[in-house]
Amino acid sequence: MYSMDLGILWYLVPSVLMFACGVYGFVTRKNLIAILVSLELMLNAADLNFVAFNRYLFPGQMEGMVFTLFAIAIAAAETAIAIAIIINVYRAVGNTDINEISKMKF
Amino acid sequence: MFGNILIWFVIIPIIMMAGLGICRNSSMNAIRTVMTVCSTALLGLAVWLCVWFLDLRAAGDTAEMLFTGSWMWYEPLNIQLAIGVDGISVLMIMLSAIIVFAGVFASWKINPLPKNFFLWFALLSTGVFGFFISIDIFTMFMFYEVALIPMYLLIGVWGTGKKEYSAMKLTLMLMGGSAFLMLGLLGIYWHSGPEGQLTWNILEIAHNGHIDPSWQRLLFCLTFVGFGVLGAMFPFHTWSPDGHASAPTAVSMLHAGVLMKLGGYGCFRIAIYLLPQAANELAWIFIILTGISVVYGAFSACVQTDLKYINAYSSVSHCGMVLFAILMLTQTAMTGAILQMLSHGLMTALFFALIGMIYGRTHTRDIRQMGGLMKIMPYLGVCYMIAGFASLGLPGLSGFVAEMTIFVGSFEHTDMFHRSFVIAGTCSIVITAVYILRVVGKLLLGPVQDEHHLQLTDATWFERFSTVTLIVAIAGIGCFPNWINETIQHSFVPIINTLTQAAI
Amino acid sequence: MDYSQFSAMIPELIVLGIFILVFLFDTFASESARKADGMLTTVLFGLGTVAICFTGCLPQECFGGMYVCNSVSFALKCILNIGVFIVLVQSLQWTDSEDMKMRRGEFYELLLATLFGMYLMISARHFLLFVIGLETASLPLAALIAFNKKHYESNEAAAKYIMTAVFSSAVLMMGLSFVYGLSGGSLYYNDVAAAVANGEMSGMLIVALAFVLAGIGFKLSLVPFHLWTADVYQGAPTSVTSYLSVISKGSAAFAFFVIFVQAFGAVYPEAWEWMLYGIIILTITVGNLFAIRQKNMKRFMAFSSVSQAGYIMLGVIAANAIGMTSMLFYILVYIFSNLGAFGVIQAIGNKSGKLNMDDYKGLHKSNPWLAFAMTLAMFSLAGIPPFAGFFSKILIFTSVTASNSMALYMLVLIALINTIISLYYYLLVVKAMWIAPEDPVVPAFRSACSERFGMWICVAGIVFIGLVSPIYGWLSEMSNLDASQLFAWLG
Amino acid sequence: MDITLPILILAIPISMFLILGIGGVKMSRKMAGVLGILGMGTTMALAYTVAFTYFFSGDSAFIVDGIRQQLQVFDVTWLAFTEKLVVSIGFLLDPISAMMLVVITTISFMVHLYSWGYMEHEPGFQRYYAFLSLFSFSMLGLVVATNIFQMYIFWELVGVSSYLLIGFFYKLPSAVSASKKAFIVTRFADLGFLIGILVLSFYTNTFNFAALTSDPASALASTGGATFMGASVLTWALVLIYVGGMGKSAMMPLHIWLPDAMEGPTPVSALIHAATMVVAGVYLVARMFPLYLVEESALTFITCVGAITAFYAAVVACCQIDIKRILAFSTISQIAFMMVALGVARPELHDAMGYMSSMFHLFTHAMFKALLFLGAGALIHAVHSNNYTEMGGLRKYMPITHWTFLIGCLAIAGIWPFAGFFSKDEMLAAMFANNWIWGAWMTMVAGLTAFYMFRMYFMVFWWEENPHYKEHKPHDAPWQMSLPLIVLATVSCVAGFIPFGELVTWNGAPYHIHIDPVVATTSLVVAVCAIGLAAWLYMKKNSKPAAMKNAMPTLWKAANRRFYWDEIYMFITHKIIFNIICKSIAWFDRHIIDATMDGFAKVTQRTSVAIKGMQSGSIQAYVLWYFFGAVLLALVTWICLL
Repeated sequence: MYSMDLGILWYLVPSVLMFACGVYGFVTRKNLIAILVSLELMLNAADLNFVAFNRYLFPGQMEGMVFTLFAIAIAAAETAIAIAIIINVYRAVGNTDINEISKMKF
Repeated sequence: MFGNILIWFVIIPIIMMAGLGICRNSSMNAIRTVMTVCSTALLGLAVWLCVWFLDLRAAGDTAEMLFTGSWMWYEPLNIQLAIGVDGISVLMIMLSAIIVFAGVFASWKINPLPKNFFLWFALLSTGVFGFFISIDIFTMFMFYEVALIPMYLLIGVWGTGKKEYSAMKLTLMLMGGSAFLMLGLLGIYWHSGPEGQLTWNILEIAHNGHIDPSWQRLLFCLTFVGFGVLGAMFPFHTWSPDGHASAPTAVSMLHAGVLMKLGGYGCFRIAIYLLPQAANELAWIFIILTGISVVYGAFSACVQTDLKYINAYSSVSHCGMVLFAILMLTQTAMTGAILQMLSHGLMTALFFALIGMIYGRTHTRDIRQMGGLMKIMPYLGVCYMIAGFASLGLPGLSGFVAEMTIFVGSFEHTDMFHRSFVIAGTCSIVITAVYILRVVGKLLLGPVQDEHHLQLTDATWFERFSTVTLIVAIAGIGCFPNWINETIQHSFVPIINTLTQAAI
Repeated sequence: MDYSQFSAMIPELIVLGIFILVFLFDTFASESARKADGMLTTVLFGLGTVAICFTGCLPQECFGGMYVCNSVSFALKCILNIGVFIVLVQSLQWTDSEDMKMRRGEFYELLLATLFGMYLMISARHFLLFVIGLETASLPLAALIAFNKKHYESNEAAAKYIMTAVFSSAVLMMGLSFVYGLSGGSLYYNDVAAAVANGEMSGMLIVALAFVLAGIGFKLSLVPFHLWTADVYQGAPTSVTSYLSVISKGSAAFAFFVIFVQAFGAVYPEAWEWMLYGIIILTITVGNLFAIRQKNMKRFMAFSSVSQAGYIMLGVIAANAIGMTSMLFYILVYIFSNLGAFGVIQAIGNKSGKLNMDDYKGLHKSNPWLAFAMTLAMFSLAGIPPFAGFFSKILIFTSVTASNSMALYMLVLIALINTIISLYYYLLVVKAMWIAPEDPVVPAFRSACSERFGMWICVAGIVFIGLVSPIYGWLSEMSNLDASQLFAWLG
Repeated sequence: MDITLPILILAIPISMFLILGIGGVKMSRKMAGVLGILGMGTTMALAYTVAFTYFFSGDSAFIVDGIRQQLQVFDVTWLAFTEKLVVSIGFLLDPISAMMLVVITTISFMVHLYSWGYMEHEPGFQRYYAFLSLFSFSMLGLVVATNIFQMYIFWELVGVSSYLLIGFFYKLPSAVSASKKAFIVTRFADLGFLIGILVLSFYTNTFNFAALTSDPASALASTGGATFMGASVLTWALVLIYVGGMGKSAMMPLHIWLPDAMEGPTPVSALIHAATMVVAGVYLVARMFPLYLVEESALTFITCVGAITAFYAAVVACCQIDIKRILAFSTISQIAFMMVALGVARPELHDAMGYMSSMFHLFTHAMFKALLFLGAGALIHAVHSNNYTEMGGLRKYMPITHWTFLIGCLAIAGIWPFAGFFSKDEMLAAMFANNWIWGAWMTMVAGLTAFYMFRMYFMVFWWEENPHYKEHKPHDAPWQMSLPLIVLATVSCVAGFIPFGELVTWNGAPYHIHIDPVVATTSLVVAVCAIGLAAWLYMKKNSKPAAMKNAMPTLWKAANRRFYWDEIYMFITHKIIFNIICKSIAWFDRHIIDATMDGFAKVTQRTSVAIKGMQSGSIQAYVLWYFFGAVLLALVTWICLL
C-alpha cells in the first residue's frame, strides 16, 4: 500500500463516510429532492478525494484540483436537469414520492 | 470464379430465389415454372458433374479434391471461399439434387403462401449444396446454418399438428448442436497450423496435422457431438420424431433425406479427418452412443402408431448406422456409411413423400385408422412397399448394399467390443423387418378400415413423377452398387492414411 | 496554443457546426419553415457523414495528448455517424407529428449534443476529457428521454435515468479519484498505465477498477448495472430508444475498450479479465432470461440489447487487435440490425400505437414488407447466416478464442449456449408475425417514405455487410494501425 | 460352355416379372397367364438343355476322367467390399446345381400351368404370375450361386417372394399375418446366416464356394485356431450358416412359419413350401459340405436337429385335420430326413452315400410332394375346404386326383417301386452305416410317415361320403390342373430308377447304388405295417380313431396344437419383446430423454420468472443492485487476489 502519512486519512475516511451516507440516503429517502441531495453528497465525496490526493500525494501539480472544478460544474448541470425532470414528474404524478414512479417493472 | 461448375450449385438456388421474388404471390404457374426449371437445372448439373468427375478420375487425375478453387474472403483471418469435391461430395450433391427435384413435385400444390414456401425451400437447398461443395470449414459452417434455419419457418408455417412446438424444438436443438460445433471449429482454426499460417481450409489443416492430441480430444468431442445432433445420435435425436411428424412433405423429404446427411458428412470430413488421433482414441464413446441409437431407434419404431413417427425413428436407427460405420474407421465401413447415407436419403425421402400423399388423402397418419389401402390406391401402396423393402434391406434395392458393406467393413475389427456392437447392429435388420412389415400389414393389407377411404383416388401425375424419380435412384444403387464404390474409393485414401499414421 | 490542432477534430467540429446551424435555423426561421428542421438536420448530417468518411484523418495527438485522432476512433465515428443518420431518418416521421411542433428543433439539437459528447468520449486519452464527454453525452439524453412529456412513462423513464445516471457518475468519479491516487498525479491514460504497471496490485486499485467498470458498465447496461435499461427503453420515445440502444452503447463500448486495455492493460490478466469474465456471463445470461418473458417490444429489445452488450464485451476481454476489429464490426452490424427492428417498431407505433408482441400476430398478412424486414433483423440479431449478425458473432468469438486459454473457450461456450436462448426469443417475434394463425391486429398501411428509406438501408446493411468482407478488412487495417499504441501496456 | 443359355435362364423369369409386374394391370388375364407359362416353359427347356449337356455330353469341361467338374460359367463382379471380398453374380454348374435347375424349372412350370386353372377366378391373376416369375428367378439364382454372398442375396429374394405369395390374398388378415410370420422368422434365421458369412469370410477372406470348398483345410488354418466359447470360429461360422438353413428349411425350433404359410394359394405351397424353397437349407449344407466335413461337430449338430425335427413333425402330422397342414408337416419331416442324411454322410462311409441319397431324396421328394400338394389343391378346389372332415369317399368322384394322390402317398411312404423307396432306402442305409441309432430312429419316422400319409389318404378318399356331395357334386379339375398331376405322378413312379449315384455325388466321382437288402426290407416292412394300421383304422367309418383320441386326450391335444410352439413364440414376441422391451424403450424415449430436452427449456423459463423480482421498478432497488454489484465485484476480486 502507498506510504500515506496519517494526514491524508483525515480526509479520505470522511469522504468515504460521506459517500456511504450518500448511498444510504439515496436508498432510504422517499422524496426525490432528498435523494438528489444525497447524490450531491456522493459527488462531493469524490471531489474531496481528488483534492486530498492532489494535496498530499502530488503537491507538484494541479490535476486533481482542476478535475474537481470540472466535477462541481458537472454536478451542477446534473442537478439542474434532475430538478427539471423532477418537476415534470411532479406535474405528472402530483408529488415527488419516489415510490410513485415505479409503474414500469419486470 | 463463375468458371467453376461447383459455384453454380449455389448460384442456381439464388437465381431460384430471385426468380420467385419477381413472381406474383398468386400466380402458381409462374412459381411452379421457376421451381421446375431450376431444380431440373440442378439435377442436370449434378449429373454433368458426376460424369465429368468420373471422366477426370478415369483420366487418372488422382488429386484429393477436384474442381478446387478458392477465393480470399476475410483477409485478416484467412477465411476463404474454398470449394472442391471428391467422390463423396459428388454423390452427396447428386443425392441432394435428386431430392430437391422430387421435393418440388411433392409440394406441387403447397398452400398457403406458395411463394414464401419455395423461397425458404430454395434457401435451404442453397445451404445444402454450399455445404457439400465447400472445403473451408468457415464457409462450410455458414452454409450448414443457412440450411438449418429455414426449417423453422417451413415447419412452423406449413407444418401440421403441434408444429410450433416441434419447429422451435428442432431449431433450438440443431442450433444447440451447431453451438458446440462452432466452438470446435474455432479450436481447429486456432490450432490449424504454426503461427502465422493458420487456415480454415480442410485440406491444408489435414496436411499440416498440427493439432496436438490433448486439444484434439476436446475438439473431436465438440465437433462430433455438434454434427451428431444433426445425425440424430442418441440421446440428441428427439428433435427428429416431432420435427418430422410436423413438417410438410417436401420439408421432411429434404430434411431426412439430405439435412441429416450433413451430420454424417461433417463427422466424416471434419471430426474424423482433421482430428485423427482423437478419432482413434475416442471413437469407442460414440460407437456406444450410435450403437445404442441403431437398436434403440428400431425398437421404438416398433410401437409407434403415427406413420411419420415410425419413419422418424427408423431414420434415427439408419442414421445411427451411418455414424456407427464412420466410427469403425475402416475403408469398407466408411464406404458403407456413404452408401447408407445415399440409400437412407433416397428411401426416407420416398417414405415421407408417400406418407404425405397418403395423409393428403386420408387426413390421418394413424395406422390404426387405416387399412387395405393397397386395394384403394395400388400405386401408392406398391411404392410404399418398395420403400419398405428398401428400408429392410432387400437385395436389389439400395438399403441392402449399404448395410452389408457396413457389416463386412465393421467386422474387420477383431476385438470383442467392436464385434459385439456389430452383432447388435446386425440385429437391427430383423427389428427393421418387424416394424416395416407391421406398418405394411396394418396400412396397406388387410380389410379396409374406413369406408370413406373407398372414394379416395390414386396418385396424380406429379406425385407419380416424384416417386418414380426416387424409386429409380434406389433401384439403381441397389442393382449397380459397384460404380458408386469406384466413384468414392479414391476419397478414402487420404483419410485412411491420416488415421493409420495417427494410430502409430 | 496551436489552434491547428482543432483540425484534427473534424468529426466533432462538423457535428458542432450542424448543431449550431440547426439551432440558429430553429430559433430564427419562421413557424412554417421550422417544419423543415428534421429534413435540414438529416440532410446536413448525411452530407457531414459523407464528408467525414471521405476526409479521413491523419493520426495525431492534440492538446497534449488529451484528445487523439487515430484511425480506430475515426472508424468508429464513421460507423456511429451512419447509425445516427439512420436514426435521424427514422425519426423524421415522428417529429412531423403535431404535438412535436414546438419542440422539433430541440430534439435534433440535443441529439447532436449527445453525439458530440460521445465523440469526445471516444477520442479522449485523459480521464477528465473522458468524464466531460461522458456527461455531455448522458445529460442531454435525460432530456431526450423525457421528451414525450405528455406521456407519463416518458417522465418516469427520465427520472429513473437521471437518478441512476448521476449515481453511476458519482461512483465513476469515486473510482477515478482512487485511480488518481494511484496514478503518478496525472490522469493521462498512458501515465495511469505506467503507474499501474509499476505499482503492485492493491485493494485500492481493485476498488478503482470495479467502480470505473461499474461507471462505464452503466452506459453499456452490463448486469448488474443495467436495471435502468428496460424501463428507460420502454418509456422513452422510440427514436430515442433506438439511439440509446445503438449509438451510446457503441461509443461506451469503445471507451471501455480503450480505458481498460490502454490504461489498465497491465492488470488485465490479474484483475479485470476475471471481473469482466463474470460480468459478461451475467450480462448475456440475465439479459436473455429477462428477454424471454417480455411482451412489450421496446422492453424486449431493451433486454436483447443487454445481452448483445455482453457479446460486444467479448471483444474487450479478447484484448487483441482482432477483438478490436470484431468489436467495431459487431457494433456496425448491431446498428443495422437493431435499427432495422426499431424502424419496424416505430413505423407500427407511429401508425397504430401498437407496441406489444401480440399485436404483431399475422403481420405478414397485412404488412408483408414490415414483417420481412423485422424477420431479417431478428435473424441478424440471432446470428443466423447469411445475415450480417452471423459474421459479427463468429468473428468476435474467433477473437476471444485467439489466446487458446481454456477459460475463454468456456466463456465462448457459455455465450454460444446463450445464443440458443436468444434465438428462442427472437424466433418468438418471427412466430408471432408468420406462424400465429390470428388475423392481423395491425391494419395494412403504407409506411412513410422516410421510414421505408431507413428500413431499406437497414435491410441492405443486414444482407450485405457480412457478405461484403472488405468492410471487415478495412476495420482490421484501422485497428492494426493503432494496435501498438492500444496494446502497449497489456500485461 | 456358352453363357447365353445360363444368362437366359436367369433373364427370362426376371424380365417376365418386370413385364407382368409393371404392365400387368394393363393386360388381360389370358395374356398374362400365357406369357407366364410360355416364359417358364422356355426357361424349363433351356434348363433341361443345360442340365443334360452337363450330365450327358461328356464334354471335357464337365467331366474329366469320370470326375464331374464344378465350373463357373460366368462370374461378374457385382460389389467389391475389399480387394479380396468380392460379391459377384455368377452361374455355377455342378451336379447339384444342374439337378436343382431341373427340379425348380419342372415344378415351377407345372405350377404355372396348374395355377392357370386354379387361380382362374382370383383377382390379381397377373400379379400372381409376376410373383411366381420373381420366385423362380430368385430360386434359380440361389442354386447357381458361385459365392456364398450371391446365395445370401437370392436367399433374401426368395424370402420376399414367398412373403408376397403367402400374402397373396392380402385382404385376409390370416394370410397377412402368416406372410409376416414367415418373413420375420426366416429373416431372424438369416441373421444367423449373415453373421456366419461375416465370420467365415473374415477368416477365409473369400466368398467364393470353389475357393472355400476346394481346400477346406486352408480355411480351417486361416482361422489361426481362433475359438469362441470353446468352439472354433469355423464351427461357429458353419453352425450359424446352418441356422439360416434351419430357417428356410423349417427345422425346429424355427419351423413355426411353414404350417401357417399354407394360407397362401395351394400351387404356391406346392412350389415354394414343398419342392423348392424349403430345401434351400439342405442345398446350402450340401453346397458347403466339404467345409462341414472338417468340422464334424457342426455335422453332428445338423444330425441331431434333423432327427428331432423329423420325429416331431411326423407326430404332429398324425393329429392334424387340415390336409395342407398335414402335408406341411410331412414336408418338414422329410426335409429333416435329408438333413440327417447329410449330417451322417462321411467320405469313409461308402464315400458319403448320405450326401448322394439326400440329394436323391430332395429330387424325388420335390416331385411327389409337389404332386401331393397339387392333388390337395384339386381336392380343395372341389370341396372348398381344407379339412378332411369335409371330405371322404372322394375316390368315386375324382378318379384322376385319387390315383395320382395314391401314387404320391405310396412314393412318400417308400413303397417299391415308387421313387421314395429308393431315395429313402439309401438314406436309411447311410444312417445305419454311421450309427445304428440314427438308422433305427429314422426308420421309425419313416413308419410314422407312411401312417399319417395313409391316414389322410383314407380319410379323404374312403371313410364315408360327405352328405354335402348331394347338392354339388365334386368333380375332377380341368385339364390345366390334371395334366401336371399326371405328369408328376409318372415322374414319381419312374424317378427311382434314375441312376442318381452316377450323376450326383459329393465329389463328382460316380457311385454305384446297390440296394442294402436288410435296410430295404426292414423299412419296407415297417412302411407296409404302418399302411395296414392306417387302413385298419380309417378305411371304413368306425369309432376306433375317436376311441384312440379319447384314450390319450392330452397327448392328442398337444400334438394337434403342435406342442404349443406357436403359443411360446407368441408369448416371447408379443408379451416380452413388444410389450415389455419396445414399449418401455418408447416410453423412455418420450418421458426421459425427450423430457430432459424439454426440461432445459422449462428450467430456463422458470429461472426467468424466478429472477424477475430483480427488475422491481424502484430506483432505489436499482442503485442498491448497482452499488452492491460494484462492491461485490471489488470484494470478490480482492479475495481472489490478495
